[in-house]
Amino acid sequence: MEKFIYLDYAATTPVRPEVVEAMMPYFTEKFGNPSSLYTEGRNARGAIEEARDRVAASIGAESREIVFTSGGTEADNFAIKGIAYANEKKGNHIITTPIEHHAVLEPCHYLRKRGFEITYLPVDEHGMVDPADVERTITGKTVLVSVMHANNEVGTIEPLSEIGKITREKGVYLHTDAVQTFGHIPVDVNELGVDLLSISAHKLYGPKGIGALYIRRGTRMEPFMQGGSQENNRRAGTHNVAGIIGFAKAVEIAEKEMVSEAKRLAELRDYLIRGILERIEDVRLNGHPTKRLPNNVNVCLVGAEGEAILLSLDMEGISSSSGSACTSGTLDPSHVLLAMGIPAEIAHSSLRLTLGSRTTKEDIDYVLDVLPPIVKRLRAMSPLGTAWGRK
Amino acid sequence: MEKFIYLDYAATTPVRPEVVEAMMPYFTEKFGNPSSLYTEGRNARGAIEEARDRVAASIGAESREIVFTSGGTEADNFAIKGIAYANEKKGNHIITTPIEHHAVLEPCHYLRKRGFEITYLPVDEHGMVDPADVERTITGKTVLVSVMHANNEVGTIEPLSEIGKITREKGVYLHTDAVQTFGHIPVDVNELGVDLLSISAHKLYGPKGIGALYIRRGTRMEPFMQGGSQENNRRAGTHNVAGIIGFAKAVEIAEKEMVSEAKRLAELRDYLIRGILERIEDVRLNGHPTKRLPNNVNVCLVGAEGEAILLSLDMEGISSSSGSACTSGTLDPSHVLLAMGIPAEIAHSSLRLTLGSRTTKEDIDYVLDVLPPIVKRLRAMSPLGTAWGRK
Amino acid sequence: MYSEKVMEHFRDPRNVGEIENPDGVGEVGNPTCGDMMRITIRVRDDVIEDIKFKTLGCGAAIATSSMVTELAKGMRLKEAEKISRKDIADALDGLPPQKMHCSVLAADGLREAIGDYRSKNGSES
Amino acid sequence: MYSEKVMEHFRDPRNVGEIENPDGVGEVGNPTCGDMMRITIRVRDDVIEDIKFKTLGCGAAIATSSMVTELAKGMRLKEAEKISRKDIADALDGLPPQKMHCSVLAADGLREAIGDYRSKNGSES
Ligand SMILES: Cc1ncc(COP(=O)(O)O)c(C=O)c1O
Ligand SMILES: Cc1ncc(COP(=O)(O)O)c(C=O)c1O
Repeated sequence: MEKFIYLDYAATTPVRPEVVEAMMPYFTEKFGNPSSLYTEGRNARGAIEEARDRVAASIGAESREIVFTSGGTEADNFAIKGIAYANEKKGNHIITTPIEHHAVLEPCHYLRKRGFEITYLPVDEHGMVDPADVERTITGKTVLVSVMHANNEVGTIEPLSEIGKITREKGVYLHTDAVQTFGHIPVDVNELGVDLLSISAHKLYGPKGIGALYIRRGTRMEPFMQGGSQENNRRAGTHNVAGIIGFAKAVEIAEKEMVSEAKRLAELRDYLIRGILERIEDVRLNGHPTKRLPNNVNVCLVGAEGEAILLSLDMEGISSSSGSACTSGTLDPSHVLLAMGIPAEIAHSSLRLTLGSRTTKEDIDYVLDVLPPIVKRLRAMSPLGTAWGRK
Repeated sequence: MEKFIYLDYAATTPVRPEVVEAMMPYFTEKFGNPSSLYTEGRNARGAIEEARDRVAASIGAESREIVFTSGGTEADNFAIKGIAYANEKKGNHIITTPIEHHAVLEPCHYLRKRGFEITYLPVDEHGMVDPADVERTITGKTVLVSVMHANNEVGTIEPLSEIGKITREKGVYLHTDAVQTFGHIPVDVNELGVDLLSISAHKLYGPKGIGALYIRRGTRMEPFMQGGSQENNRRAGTHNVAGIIGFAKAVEIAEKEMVSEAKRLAELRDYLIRGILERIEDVRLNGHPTKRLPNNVNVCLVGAEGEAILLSLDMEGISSSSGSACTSGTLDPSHVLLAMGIPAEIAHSSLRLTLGSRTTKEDIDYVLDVLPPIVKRLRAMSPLGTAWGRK
Repeated sequence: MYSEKVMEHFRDPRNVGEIENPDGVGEVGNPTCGDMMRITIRVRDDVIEDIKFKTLGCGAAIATSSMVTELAKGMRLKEAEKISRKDIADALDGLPPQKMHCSVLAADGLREAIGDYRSKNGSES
Repeated sequence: MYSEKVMEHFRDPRNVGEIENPDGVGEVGNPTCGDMMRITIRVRDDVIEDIKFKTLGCGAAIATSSMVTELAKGMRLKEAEKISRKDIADALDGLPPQKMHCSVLAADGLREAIGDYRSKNGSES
């Protein structure tokens, strides 16, 4: 059999067999529409309400504060636009960071064209936001602060609780994109002090196309998806019942395994980082050295280009990701790396390896065997060699 | 075994076993993110592009004109808001009908609060739009006409081709909500002359939570879901790969069976309608007598209340739907029936039975046995009896 | 959605019908709203000796009608008058929020019937 | 995304390296954009006798570099100069639309190298 070492768990995860099993009955037998009044509809409704209870409890929320969406992107769009439009009379100022996922950045960018003002908080070289900057930036016109819980590229975990204290004091809504943390490290809406929180099932071994937005009770919000009266009139559209059931099952398993799995992965992560730093010259670790997701490794392999590294790894059966321009579909390398002050020529050499349930120490050893010669070959092919990478 | 006769196929359908089977590998094995560059990502991408080809071909569209969404509701929101905002400079006038699904009505209602003018075309007693009214209503400020292909409550099929000729001549975009027709009767974007067309998988034995919007090449559109660069920057969010694959499989089967199944269902439909009219007094058939969906029966059982009928049928193992206020979650009965000129007191007595793949003649006979005594009992319990129902 | 109790009263409503020559009649609701109820009572010594209803309406309307007659039967008028929408809903193990108006109908119907009896008999509460 | 041909050239690029004492050198791109290429040629009787490249860049950049050297090797300068971005892409069985700029780099690199040779040797095309 060909080698297949998946190290892109931050992009998406395989659905767990138990999750698929939980979903199955809802395709063919229990296929009722939860909005229908007869037995099959009521059964489907009962099932999604149980799922809602499970998801809510896992983040310390009340069930009615959970609205199911088609994924993290919808949750982010819903949060940003929903707050902005519903609170226009109060103000038109939104504070966010330059390292957010595009699902937050693009709605903000869009709102700017529609008369909103967006402030991007600075981040340090590790991609960390300073809560003091949040405090300083809030004005009487600020309606929303949106800071992600952990960054999807470099894994840095942001000081949400501190930010939450400030936004509460100032009476400004706080949204966090917890797509990368939920199911992997503890997420509690009250500890974080957030009013809105986005999550997505396919990042925690659930199905793609289902997610949720937590909306704190009393939050002034406008719906994003309009139509039928589903989700208490907050999100229209026939419920993706099987998806919701699968999401809840994934949450149930994640809760059980989170602590031990985070520990296991953090050890493998550190082993991988150490190995790369030892075996390859001119490497830069991106993201915070300690306040980072347990499964995230992100390095710049200076003097090689990210997509070329990725393709070379793929040829060896390893799946990875890069922030080079060539992988982003634009001409610029990762906006996250640039915001952290990394020069473009170095950002192009970034490689992200994210670990997960199937990752073993043998996999990491294999990567450590295979990666150095790849980098060496690409550097040798470069007109610059490695010379320019050196200080 | 208890009886289970599902007659609410217009609300949702069971997923076909072949569809579930086609989806299965995309949960656990072929779980790659189609946006990823390595082998697993490319394979997933290849699979969804094949699915896109299939869906596109089935409505006479080009593949790149299909954008996958989370369902019919998103497709409708996307179409209405996407056209409105992108063409604001041209005009602020939208034409639609009062019998659209809420997924069209609510976005229009919302846009009205944001400075758009909405004209609702009249419909006749069968729920039919007159194309001449479209022609008469278009002004220099009209940017969009949205008329559904067939109505989900009463099954009336609208004269889209005629409307399409008019909108083309006048250079106005035409959207149709084909959620109820796609997979059941022929849908061809060129024959209909539409620029945008909404479809949803769960109405044709595919999974819930996946749909698509057809967008004619060259149409000036704004994205609805913003974020990553998926779907050619037209719809952000990680692809629901399994859902898309299931959708395409459902389309494949529907194409094969459509002609014979439509014929089979139309016969059962007419048999059911005749049976009800023969066995129950004071019944009114709602919707067009001939230009109606092959699987739709909608009647007012004057003098009985819809939810009570629905619950009584459910107690006999029959799933149905009603346009009574009590089932709509509001105080008013079906907006569709009211728009057709049916008085509220009669609209409250509506019952919809929609047939599908598992429906047999025996089922219909059972309904015809069970329904008359239910109506009789409810009428006997009413303080009005049936007296007021009579002219 | 509905509790088992509601469904039981919907399936098998108590006291359906009309009392001939009733001592009091209450009629509330109208068909345009989809809900209509007619309660007839027979009163002996300020006690509701018999009570019957006819209702056009949804499951909750029928169940609350049935429940209100069951609650009121044998009660003194003074107490029967105090039956609240919450009493009815509670007796049915709760009603979905959007259905609470149906239980108003039932309470109102009973109160109207008692009022009608009083106005005919000149007694005041 | 990439054709088999692109992957083959990426996996096993032809003519990697640098000619010592080359007759012409072309350097295009810059590391800030992520793509950089250096082509060296040896010319004999107006024919590209040998050609080598070094490239820093993505899969397409490396494959197009490799392909341009393969196409140009043994060609008269006049013809080599005419190698277009489309020629290179076609020879690779196509490139994804967003990658077309990489094949520009390769064509430009070759043209620069030929120009460099000409300017040193005073010959004009
Ligand atoms: C931080 C973050 N936010 C949002 C998203 C978008 O979520 P989804 O893929 O469910 O649309 C992702 C992943 O794609 C993510 O990593
Ligand atoms: C005519 C019509 N439009 C739109 C929708 C909404 O589609 P979905 O349930 O996929 O959101 C439906 C069904 O619910 C429908 O019948």
